[in-house]
Amino acid sequence: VQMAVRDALNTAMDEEIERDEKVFILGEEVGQYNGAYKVTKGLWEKWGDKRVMDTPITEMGFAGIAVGAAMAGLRPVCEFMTFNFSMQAIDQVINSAAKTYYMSAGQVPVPIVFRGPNGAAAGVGAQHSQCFASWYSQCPGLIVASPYSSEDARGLLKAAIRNENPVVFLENELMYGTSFEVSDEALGKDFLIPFGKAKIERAGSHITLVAHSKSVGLCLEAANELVGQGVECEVINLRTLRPLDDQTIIESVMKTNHLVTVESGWHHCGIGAEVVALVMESPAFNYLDAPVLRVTGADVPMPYAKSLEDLALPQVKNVLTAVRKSLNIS
Amino acid sequence: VQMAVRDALNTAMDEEIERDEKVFILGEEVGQYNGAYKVTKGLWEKWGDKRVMDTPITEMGFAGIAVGAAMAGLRPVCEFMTFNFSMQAIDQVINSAAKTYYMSAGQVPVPIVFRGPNGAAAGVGAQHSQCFASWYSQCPGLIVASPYSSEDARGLLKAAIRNENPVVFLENELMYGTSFEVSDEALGKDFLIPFGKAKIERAGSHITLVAHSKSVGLCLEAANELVGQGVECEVINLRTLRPLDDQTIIESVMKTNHLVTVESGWHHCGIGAEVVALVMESPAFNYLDAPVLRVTGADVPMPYAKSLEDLALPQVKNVLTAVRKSLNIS
Amino acid sequence: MSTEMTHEVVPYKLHRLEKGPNLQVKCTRDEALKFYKQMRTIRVMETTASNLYKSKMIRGFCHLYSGQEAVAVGMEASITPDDSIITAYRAHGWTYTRGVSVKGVLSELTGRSTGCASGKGGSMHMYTKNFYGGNGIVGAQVPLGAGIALAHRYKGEDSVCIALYGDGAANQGQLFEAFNIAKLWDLPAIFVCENNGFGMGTSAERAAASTAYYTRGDYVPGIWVDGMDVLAVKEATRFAKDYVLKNGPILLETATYRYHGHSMSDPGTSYRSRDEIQEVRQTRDPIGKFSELATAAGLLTKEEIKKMDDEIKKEVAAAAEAAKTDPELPLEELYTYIYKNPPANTRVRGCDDTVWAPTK
Amino acid sequence: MSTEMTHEVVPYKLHRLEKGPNLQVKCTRDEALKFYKQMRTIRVMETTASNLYKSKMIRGFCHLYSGQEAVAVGMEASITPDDSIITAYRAHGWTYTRGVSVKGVLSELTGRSTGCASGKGGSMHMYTKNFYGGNGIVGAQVPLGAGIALAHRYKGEDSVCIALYGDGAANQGQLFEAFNIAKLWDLPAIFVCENNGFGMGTSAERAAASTAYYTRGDYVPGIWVDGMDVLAVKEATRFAKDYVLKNGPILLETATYRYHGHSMSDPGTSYRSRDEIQEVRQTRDPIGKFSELATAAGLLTKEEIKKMDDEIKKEVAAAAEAAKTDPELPLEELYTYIYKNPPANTRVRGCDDTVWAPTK
Ligand SMILES: Cc1ncc(C[n+]2csc(CCOP(=O)(O)OP(=O)(O)O)c2C)c(N)n1
Ligand SMILES: Cc1ncc(C[n+]2csc(CCOP(=O)(O)OP(=O)(O)O)c2C)c(N)n1
Ligand SMILES: [Mg+2]
Ligand SMILES: [Mg+2]
Repeated sequence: VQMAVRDALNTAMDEEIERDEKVFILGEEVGQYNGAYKVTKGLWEKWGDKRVMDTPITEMGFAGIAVGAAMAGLRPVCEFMTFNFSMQAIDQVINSAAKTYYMSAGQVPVPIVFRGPNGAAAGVGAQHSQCFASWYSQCPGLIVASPYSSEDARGLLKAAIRNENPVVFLENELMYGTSFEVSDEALGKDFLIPFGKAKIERAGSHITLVAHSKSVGLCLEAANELVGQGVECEVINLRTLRPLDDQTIIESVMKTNHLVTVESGWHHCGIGAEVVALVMESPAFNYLDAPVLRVTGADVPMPYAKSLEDLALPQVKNVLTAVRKSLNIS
Repeated sequence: VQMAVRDALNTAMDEEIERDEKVFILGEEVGQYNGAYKVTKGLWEKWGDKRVMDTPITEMGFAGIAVGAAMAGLRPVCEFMTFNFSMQAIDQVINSAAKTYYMSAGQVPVPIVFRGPNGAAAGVGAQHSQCFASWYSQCPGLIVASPYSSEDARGLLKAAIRNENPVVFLENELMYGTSFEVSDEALGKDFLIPFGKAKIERAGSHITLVAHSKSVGLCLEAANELVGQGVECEVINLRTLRPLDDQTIIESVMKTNHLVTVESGWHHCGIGAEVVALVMESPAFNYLDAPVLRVTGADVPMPYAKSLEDLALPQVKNVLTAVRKSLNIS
Repeated sequence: MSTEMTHEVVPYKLHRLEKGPNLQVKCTRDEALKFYKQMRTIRVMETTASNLYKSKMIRGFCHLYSGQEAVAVGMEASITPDDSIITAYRAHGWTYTRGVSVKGVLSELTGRSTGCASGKGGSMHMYTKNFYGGNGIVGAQVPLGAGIALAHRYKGEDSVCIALYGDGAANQGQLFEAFNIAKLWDLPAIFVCENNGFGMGTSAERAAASTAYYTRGDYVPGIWVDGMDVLAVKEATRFAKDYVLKNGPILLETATYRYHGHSMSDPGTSYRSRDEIQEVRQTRDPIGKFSELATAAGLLTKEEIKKMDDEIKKEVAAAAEAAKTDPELPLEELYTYIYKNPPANTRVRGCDDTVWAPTK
Repeated sequence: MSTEMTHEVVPYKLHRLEKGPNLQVKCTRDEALKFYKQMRTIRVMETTASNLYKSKMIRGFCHLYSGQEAVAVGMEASITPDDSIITAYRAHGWTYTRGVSVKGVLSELTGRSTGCASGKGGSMHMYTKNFYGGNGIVGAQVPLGAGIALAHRYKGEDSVCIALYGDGAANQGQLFEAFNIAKLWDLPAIFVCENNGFGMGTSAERAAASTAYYTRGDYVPGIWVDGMDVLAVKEATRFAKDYVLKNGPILLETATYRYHGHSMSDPGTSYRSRDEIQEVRQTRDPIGKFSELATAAGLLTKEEIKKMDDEIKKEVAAAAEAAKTDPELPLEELYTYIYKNPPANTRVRGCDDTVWAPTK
């Protein structure tokens, strides 16, 4: 069947609320308003105030409350209306959620999910368009997931809610309405995608494209275009940014000898940089026939105007440029 | 003359307060208490309440006030007692300070310096030991400086205070008491170090070591040890993390054909990763005789116990290991 | 025709104040003309923005100010261009009263180079002299405003800063941090809660344990004022400016209402009834009420009003036309204004490593 | 010997409460023995920590609780082990009253594997059952505490959470966010401001526009209580626990004092006089005052007290000895407890790429 990413997330939460009475959702407008982007639609009506809690616009406060509840044994799903606003609460995510299990030498686990849309939406300007993939994935103690498809969304979110650790779950607003074919297996109530395992979305032998979230789609589009040129791309959907599945990347590069990374965040200390560095430090280095190239968001705050915004975000043509440069074709 | 890093910072601020009446310092304990780490010692006594303002323990509030004052034409130097606490205020740094000049298409510049100790001190545990080098340097609109020596500290801080843009200035508590020989030139009231220019602390032909802050010292120590083995290291002190001086790195690598990066922050999407990626994308890639290796903080929250803490932070022996691996010597 | 009227406002509520603003507020004919014109212009501009949004000329968020016009117009009436203002993303009205033309606002909304931020800012991020935005982060503008007030005092100016926030924002912790510092340092800051009853889909009561926003500064004195009455707002602002220059911060709560949804994508009717909106429009509308008052007092005639309405319509329509057809910035401007005075040879990286653009 | 005494406490100050805790507080002999012993143990433990710090056995920060003992001991007396507590970095006393042995505390301070966090946490980060730290970020523990209170209510337990913070922390915005949500949701949270007069080198007056901390919750009722009187604290806590289970949050301000500097590196005498400290020690010391009271009432004898003092000294000395000599964790434990239940083959990267350690 076809399922939109929004519904994949919604059903995952619905089922996990049903499965474990410790699971609840909190955040701004998640309840009576059905979510700013309707991801939690119907859940408040179905489950009521105890399991779906509307909060005031006070991210530090409600994120802290969610973390405290997790320390005390509940399993909160804390929605940030967008991850841009998670900056207000980032100390609670990093210092309270990620580090406490270690500081307490295992006495205080913090099973919590922080989720919401990450990165650029459309026409929302510089303060509402930042990608936090690299910041969060830098921090040990956190698991960071970044789904692309509906299957990813369902399997990773269910896994996140059942995990014993704090999980940062980076969605993409522009993907909420996108539908994907979903397998029967993925519709199962216990469909879990393991963290730290990337998915090869498309096998290929000439070049490896590594991406996460919406950028996986760019890679697949580019791959389709390149077929005409006789180029077979292998497209890797990272799914998890921490832990990163270095094995899958390395094996692919040893096969294709070429690598391009694609992400919509800024390049500087981005996910692409980490992928480049891990490949460098791996046996794959000697298999590289060309330098790894990064496709990323432009190094600017996000402008509002459409034409500039388009230019600030990676497009299929940037992927094509990088692939052609790597393969030295035109 | 010899000068401690603390005094270099202190004299830089003192002189800039004198030079420009728009310059003032604010932060927790910066005034009457002379600074938690005595970096602002004597300044309140000399300049009074108008130029040196003690604030309550409310980072978001006073950082926001500082940014507002900068927007309205002042030149605040905003001290975070440590950068760990800047997480409370990071939204004001990123969304208000870094992005406003762009969002306003040049109408509202934000000349402000955020400074304070960054990274691990000694025995202060997981919540007080984080390195924010890669987070801040990811964001366009910010300049990020990370001095190593007293000369760096003076010249970069004075340049930061005179700059028209928001500057994140990452000091290191463990270096405050360290003295360096300082040139006459560096004692001049107008001694400014330009951003985006790295310093070759030590020339060498066999391998390039790139570092910032305290890690530069590790590299120099390692370089000294390696001389005995006939290895001449070129040690690059980055000084600025945004903009990064790619040219100096690239040229060095083209000469030495080997590169190791050293930093005390976590590896994942760290400064080392960015250096690796930029070298990959540069002409230097073809000059690499071995993969670039990263020396970084261990991938753990910082433990308190001394022996574990030592192991969590890069030491000279890690640099030696990486250099030897790169050069394939033992 | 009369040249002045006196109007009795709905009583203020006072917090930690012995004495408040005057209940009797005078208004001259010139003022009446100005207030009406400004309020009506904002209203028509916002309706036009709504239409531009529906025709997909405006993208992303678009938060309209309709219903709240009396706050911006009344406050501006008691300050000077040397005083400063900062507000949140619901910024169109304020941008206009601060001196940006309707065209400057609408073109910004459509992302044109002729917009007041050249199309880089958009709906939420507009600026002009002594107007510091347009901030998209709920609450962040309040410490910023305190900092702008600090700058006025630091430079020895007799100016104040007005920092505006919503009822939803009123619970944000950084406000309380700013209040505390502003009070400790006696900053000339007027903190203004524009209480329009809702933060997105959440009513004030569901978000705040105390909805007496004018008291939420605790040790900061506060005034509740009828935010649908331009004269009450004007008088309260006069009082507040005088007060803060002498005593440090004050807090105003302006009771108002927003007619549209939170942003254009919100129909705005799932959390309140159409009747509620209709009733406010009929009984409390700031423009309707003011024009009744002014015509009844013989300050303005119906014909004058009609004439103004026609002129405004024309002006806004012309601005909308320009906003539709003016060009966006040339693409190379993506890379400009990231840093002020960047070194001459600075290059900015684009989306792949073949793009390194000059900047300025 | 008597078996019970009644003590009249310094009057509480009430905020938004009709009725407060009792002014007359009873104390049995068993309680007296326990309170004295606990307070004295904390005092001796902290003095010992101070010495261990000076001999460089303790590193980094070390925030001592001496002077504030009556708060921890008094509060514990009115709650059960099923209730929860969270505090800031000044955590040694609380860790002890929550049930960790002196050795567990001191060994944590010296970073030993026998410490209550195996040496991973250190002075600021101690934990045990229903004790959630030891948080190093000023103010962060307050929303966490509200969340723990939420968990109690969610699980249908009749337990409360006490969240403690200092006078310096009292200005942090996230407290006000937590107060608001706690009040909206009627959470069983007791928010406690331990007002010891200073946040580092800054006196309460220099940091807060209002130092009436018991009123700073605004719509949250509050009580000022003499924090140097263990019985006053006990009674106020009894009242508060009862109150919050029925009505939602309450705020207590406990007026207390810290004898040492902020942390061991602060001599603590640049921002206050030695005389001031001396005077508090002589006139308000919680242990001195309580033992006078208890001996005067015939609840305890001087000899008993002397005997307890000797025993405590011995216990703490033995603990200190262990804290000096117990081993630190083996090095491979650097890599453990990052994640709960990591996949079997997980490896953690060390400081260079030749180190990939197993974890659990
Ligand atoms: C920190 C932060 N959290 C959440 C949002 C999303 N958001 C934008 S406006 C808004 C509602 C604000 O309501 P209010 O303060 O009453 O202002 P109004 O929209 O009524 O003018 C929310 C939740 C945001 N922009 N910033
Ligand atoms: C967010 C944050 N800012 C600053 C600090 C540094 N700091 C640690 S304790 C402290 C003083 C706190 O004073 P108070 O709340 O009164 O507690 P007390 O130390 O008196 O127990 C400061 C400024 C910190 N740990 N966290
Ligand atoms: Mg509102
Ligand atoms: Mg204190």
